[in-house]
Amino acid sequence: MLKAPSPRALVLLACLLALFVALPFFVGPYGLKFATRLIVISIFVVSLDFLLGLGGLVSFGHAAFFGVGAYAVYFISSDEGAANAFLALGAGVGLAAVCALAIGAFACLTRGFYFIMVTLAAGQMMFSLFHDTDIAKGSDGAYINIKPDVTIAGHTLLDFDDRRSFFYVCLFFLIVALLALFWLARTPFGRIVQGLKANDARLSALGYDVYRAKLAAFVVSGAVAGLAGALFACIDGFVTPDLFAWRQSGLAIMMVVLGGAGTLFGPILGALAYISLEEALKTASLVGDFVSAHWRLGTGLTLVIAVLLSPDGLAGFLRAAPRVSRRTRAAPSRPPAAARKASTLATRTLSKTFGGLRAVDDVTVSFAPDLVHAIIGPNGAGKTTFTNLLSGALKPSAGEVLVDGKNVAGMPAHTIARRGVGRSFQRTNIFGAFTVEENCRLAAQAAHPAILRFVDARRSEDDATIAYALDVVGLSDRADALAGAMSNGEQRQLEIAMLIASGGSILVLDEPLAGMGPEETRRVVDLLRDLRRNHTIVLIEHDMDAVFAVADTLTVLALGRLIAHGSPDEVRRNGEVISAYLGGHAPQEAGA
Amino acid sequence: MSLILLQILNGLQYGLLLFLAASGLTLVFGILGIINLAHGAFYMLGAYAALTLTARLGDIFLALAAGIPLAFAFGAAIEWLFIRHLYKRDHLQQVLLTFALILVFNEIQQTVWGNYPLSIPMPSYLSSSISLTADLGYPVYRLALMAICIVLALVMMFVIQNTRAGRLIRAAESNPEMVEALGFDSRILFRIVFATGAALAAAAGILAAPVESAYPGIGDRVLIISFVVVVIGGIGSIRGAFLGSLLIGLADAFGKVFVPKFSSVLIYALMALVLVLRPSGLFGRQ
Amino acid sequence: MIDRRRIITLAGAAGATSLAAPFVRPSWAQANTLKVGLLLPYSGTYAPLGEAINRAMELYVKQQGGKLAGREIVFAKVDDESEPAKATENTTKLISGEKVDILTGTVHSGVAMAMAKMAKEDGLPTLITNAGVEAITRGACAPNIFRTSFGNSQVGEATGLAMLKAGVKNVVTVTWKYAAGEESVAGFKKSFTAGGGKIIKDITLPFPDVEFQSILAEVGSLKPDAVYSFFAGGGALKFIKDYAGAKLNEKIPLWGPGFLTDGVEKAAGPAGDGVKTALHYVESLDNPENKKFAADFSAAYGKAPDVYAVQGWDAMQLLRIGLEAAGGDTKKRPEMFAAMSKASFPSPRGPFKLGTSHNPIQNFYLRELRGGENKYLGIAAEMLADDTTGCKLA
Amino acid sequence: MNELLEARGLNAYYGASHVLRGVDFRVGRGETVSLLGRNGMGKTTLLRTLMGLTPSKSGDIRLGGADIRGWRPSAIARAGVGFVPEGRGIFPNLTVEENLVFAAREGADGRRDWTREGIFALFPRLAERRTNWGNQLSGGEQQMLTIGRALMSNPALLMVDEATEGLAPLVRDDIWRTLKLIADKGVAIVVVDKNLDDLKALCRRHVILVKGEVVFEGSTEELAARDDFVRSQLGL
Repeated sequence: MLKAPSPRALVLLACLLALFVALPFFVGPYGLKFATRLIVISIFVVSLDFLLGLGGLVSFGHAAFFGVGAYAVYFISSDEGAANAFLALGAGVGLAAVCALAIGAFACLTRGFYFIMVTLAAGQMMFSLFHDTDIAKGSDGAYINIKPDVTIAGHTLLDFDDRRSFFYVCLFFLIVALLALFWLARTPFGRIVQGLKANDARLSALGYDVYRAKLAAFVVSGAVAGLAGALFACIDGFVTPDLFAWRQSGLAIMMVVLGGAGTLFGPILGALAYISLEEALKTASLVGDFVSAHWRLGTGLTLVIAVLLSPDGLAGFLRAAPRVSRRTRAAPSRPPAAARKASTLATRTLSKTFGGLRAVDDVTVSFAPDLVHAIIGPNGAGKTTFTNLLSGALKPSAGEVLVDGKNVAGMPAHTIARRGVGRSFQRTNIFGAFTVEENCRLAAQAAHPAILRFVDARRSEDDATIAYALDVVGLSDRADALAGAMSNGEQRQLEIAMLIASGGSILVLDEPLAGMGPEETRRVVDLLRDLRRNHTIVLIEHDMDAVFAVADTLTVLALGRLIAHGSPDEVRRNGEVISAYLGGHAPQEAGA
Repeated sequence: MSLILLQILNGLQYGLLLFLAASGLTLVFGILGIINLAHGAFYMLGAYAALTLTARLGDIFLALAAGIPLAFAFGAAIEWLFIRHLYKRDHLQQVLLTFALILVFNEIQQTVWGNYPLSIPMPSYLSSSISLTADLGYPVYRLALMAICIVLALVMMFVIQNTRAGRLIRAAESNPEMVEALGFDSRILFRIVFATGAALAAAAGILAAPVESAYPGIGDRVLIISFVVVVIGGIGSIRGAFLGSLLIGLADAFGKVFVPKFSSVLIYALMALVLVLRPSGLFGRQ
Repeated sequence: MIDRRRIITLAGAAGATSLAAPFVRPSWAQANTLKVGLLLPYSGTYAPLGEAINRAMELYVKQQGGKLAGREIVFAKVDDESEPAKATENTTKLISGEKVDILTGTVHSGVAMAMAKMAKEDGLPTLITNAGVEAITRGACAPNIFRTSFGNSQVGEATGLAMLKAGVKNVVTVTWKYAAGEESVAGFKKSFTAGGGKIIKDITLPFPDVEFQSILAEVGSLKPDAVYSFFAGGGALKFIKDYAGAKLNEKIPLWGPGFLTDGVEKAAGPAGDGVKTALHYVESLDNPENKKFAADFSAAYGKAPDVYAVQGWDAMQLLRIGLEAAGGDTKKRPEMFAAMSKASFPSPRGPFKLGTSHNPIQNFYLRELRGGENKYLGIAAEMLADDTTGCKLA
Repeated sequence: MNELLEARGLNAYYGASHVLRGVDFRVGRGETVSLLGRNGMGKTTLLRTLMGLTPSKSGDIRLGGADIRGWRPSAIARAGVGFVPEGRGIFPNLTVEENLVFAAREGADGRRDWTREGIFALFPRLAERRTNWGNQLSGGEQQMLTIGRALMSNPALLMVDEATEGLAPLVRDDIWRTLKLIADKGVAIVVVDKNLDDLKALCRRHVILVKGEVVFEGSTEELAARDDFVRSQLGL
């Protein structure tokens, strides 16, 4: 999660701010314009960092929104008189947001490298649109002859043609953009965006619509980039299709990484460093003719050295030492009063085929409320596929999944999660970059899984939920630990805590005991017994001792088919089960 | 009708050349996990090296024979100097470093060879054209180029499928640490793979040089299109790169003639279509 | 031992210094010097053009003893990288950073558009030394902006006249889909169709795509009398070679504005033999100015001059006329601009004068590439003026 | 000396946490040793450190007398250590047969005890699936393949980390039987597992790690004799 900048970083930022505020008084017009451009580029890279550094979505076509923002000012300006500045900037933001919505609607369907490529392609298409067609004067660019201003009743209050006031306008917007994005990162929405980077599968399983979350982040980031573009157009009143070119996007990514991705302020340092370095190396009077003639070499080598020396970017040098804080919190013994979302889970003739393989074959089973139901079976029996069907991670080929009697088959995972089905994964699945508490907060927030929430309105309620969840699994004293650095067992406990915090009342747990020692196993078994009071638990587990210790019913799958279902005693005596699976391992009944 | 046949030929020829460039990119990306923006620069250096080497050795094929080992050594050196520090780092830092390498390579090109477009002579025995239609000839060199690309593609696929080196490469693609634990030095393996990628890009540049000439910025376009090919084919898949290249080549050839207005966005549209139908590319693993 | 901390400190110091660069600029301007700003591509594809322009300008000033109208000339150079997105910034660097008295450049049309806008706002005497984008001497013309090169359509128009003269009737045009290409083709069409020629098809491909095979197949199937093509630099070279490779050159002559062959004469080799172009300059032009210019330029740089060098050379000639009229004082702009507008002088390219919109009125020559050299074939169009549509100067 | 592998005073860190604290650990030629301990006590880290996959801060590791600390894992593998990692690590895009052939090499001492056919004899299931891709195998088959693959390099020492985790009971039994067969052929084995009973049956010596330190080392009999201590340390 985004941390507040360290004291050192704050001092540096304050110095920079002071420097920039004072700058117009002691530099010439070129220096002022240079600084203005620097600030505008800073807004652009900060917007990219929100998407790339916080959301983990690497957009290689971000210049498209910058370019569209710039062209919006061109569209709104006329040669008759100055356009309204608010209108012009608003048009930049608006048009960029619309474009981001359109491009993002497609790009957000993809992930990873494919996302990079789709955004790159989108940027190139925008470039072609403006370069090859006449919508805005084509390849050689277009003029904005009269820059926007703010005129009220004949009085020009602010004229973008005035270099100094325009400089302050840009500086103002940089500060606003930075603070706004900082604030946004710490709202429920921002938490979800950062969850995207940390673990989007988990986010979906908590009930968030990952696609919408990505799209929202994409639009927010695109809109801010549009603002930067609109300001850029006002610097000189010249817009060109090259603003869209992939190199601009590449440069922006480079500045973000150079400065330190995921810090929001770091990219500003990156932009400052890169642009100044290039400028300095090109200035013959400063570095001599030889160096200035080969400035690319100098810039390239400097960047290489920068990458090798500082993996975390320039901001990495300003990081605060990690603080270990141990808060103790009052552990409530009672669960927060929350309406139980669902009780019964059932399937009807559920099937899933992969190619020719019937991984789950015509399974009809019902899991009654407030019991622990264990699903066992040999490897390859289709157990994990079955859980994936229950949670919506996979769509069934045929049949129904019923939550309280309503068929949810075919619904996306997050919708099923919202109906109260929480699941854990075979491989532990948490937000490694978040603290334990932040993990749970993101889970608790999922009780109201809207993406665009900017106020922690239910903060105290969530606090109580989190405290309860952590207490139940025994992680209360680990609330501030970084989840990714905890042991495997603790991570499993955390995962269950998240399910509880998210309000899931039907818990589907895929091998929660895998990799746990006997003591941890016992703790989790006790936990499951405890949870049974007000949760329906479906459990896949190989640890037969634990299964027989905790399960109220057993469901046995083999080769995708249901071969037995009933109480542990019934199943234990089932000959088919013994030959297929248990062998000599079924614990004997006491005294027998 | 003959126009269509011609365009098929043109598309295949362009696609095969693309394959040579893209196969190296997909190998490096698939196995080392490195997003190598400098891949196009290797192509560019290949084209310029072809110039110098043909001047020295007299024939483009001798230049190819000399250029491939040179490029391999150069790639190995780049890996040793820079790339090996990036394996455990974020993709973004790879982007940053390889972007910086583009700047450096461009400067080297400008300093060593200058900025005038330069021509690389075709071997005289291949410089004629055969007549395909009454009005149109097809340069023999291009046909030879296709043949060489096909041979190289077959050799590559054979190596990957049937040899020890190929098994090693496939194994490293899924689990490099395990390859190391089984007694193979992954440092050397990675260096070889990166150098192979560089050599493939340079080979493409050398072979293309007599028809393409050498001029600044020649690598940029190849880079972007190669990435599109890698995505269409599926990351790390040589077969995918082959199919993707041919698809792009054909789409480009037909697009320019039949939908000239949209030819610049056609390959991206094709990529989008493939990603909608198969989100991990044609041969990519989920 | 250099430890990591030390490196970081050093890097920090270097960073701080570079931060200051745009703000602190050593100024050496003395009272009598006149600073001429050169906004030119010194890197990338267009760098050879920038270099030629730069060299001719320096050579001219050197021959004048380093002075024009009594003012000592110093040059301030900025590499525009042919990058329009940075163009206004780079122009400002010359205007307000270097505080040049005269602005000159550039090659890339998009960059020139940005440069012209800044120049128009500032009123600084400005000489366009190559970019042919029409707007600069049409809709966006200005009293302080002068062009010593050409207008895109002007060259196309001249080529069209030459092709009519050669008896060409049916033509296919091929160019990149960008403004320079479209303007060139438009100029060509204007004169060619007016003279009874017929355009069979306009083929464009995305800039800067150089995969020509498929469009060549199409050209072959269309069977025109000739092809009019506008390409430049590496793209032009590849087009010429591919055109010959497809054996099209044997049946369908390749025509175009001179940029098709300029700079790639040698590289094109036998493939270029027979390509006919029209341009406002040819190396072998037989006039005293050109003979002297070619000899001096070759002596200075070991290389024959080209059209770009001539454009740079004439920019200095024009500047000298303006400066002399103003007595060396660039503040006396009306006098300076009036003299420059009316200027008429012998140039290596033949007689040179400016039209009302400050675009040259000049001869265009028909040339044929053969054996790595553009041979002079005759005059394609005599003292051809460009359209002044939209320009309110008079 | 008859020690095959001997580590002394091994210290290793995972980030800031001190995971191995002065661990002494030895394996004799052909010996079977179990490594016990609760989760997070450093068992996997110890194996990975011995294999060279995780760096050690200080200490001494000798393999057949040679100092191998700081060697690359590949060099240690070639010197005769086979590794079966937690989570199996098979190559999904190689066939069963390719997975095996891939690893084939003669042992550091020149032995060639294990061949493809030998592995197929050991695991008939794998022979049936020899042309299947690695990712088409069930968990148990994957585990067999990993063990078989490690054997193909004819190691003198086989280190097996959680080989039975996540497997059905019948398959587990199969794995234990096979490990016994392998041990009978003279290959030294180190096993990390949670099943005390199975470990007692297979191994002659047992080591318990608690918070990165060795708290117990002894024979099966000694282990049985200190049952209460062992159970408390393992949390049984």
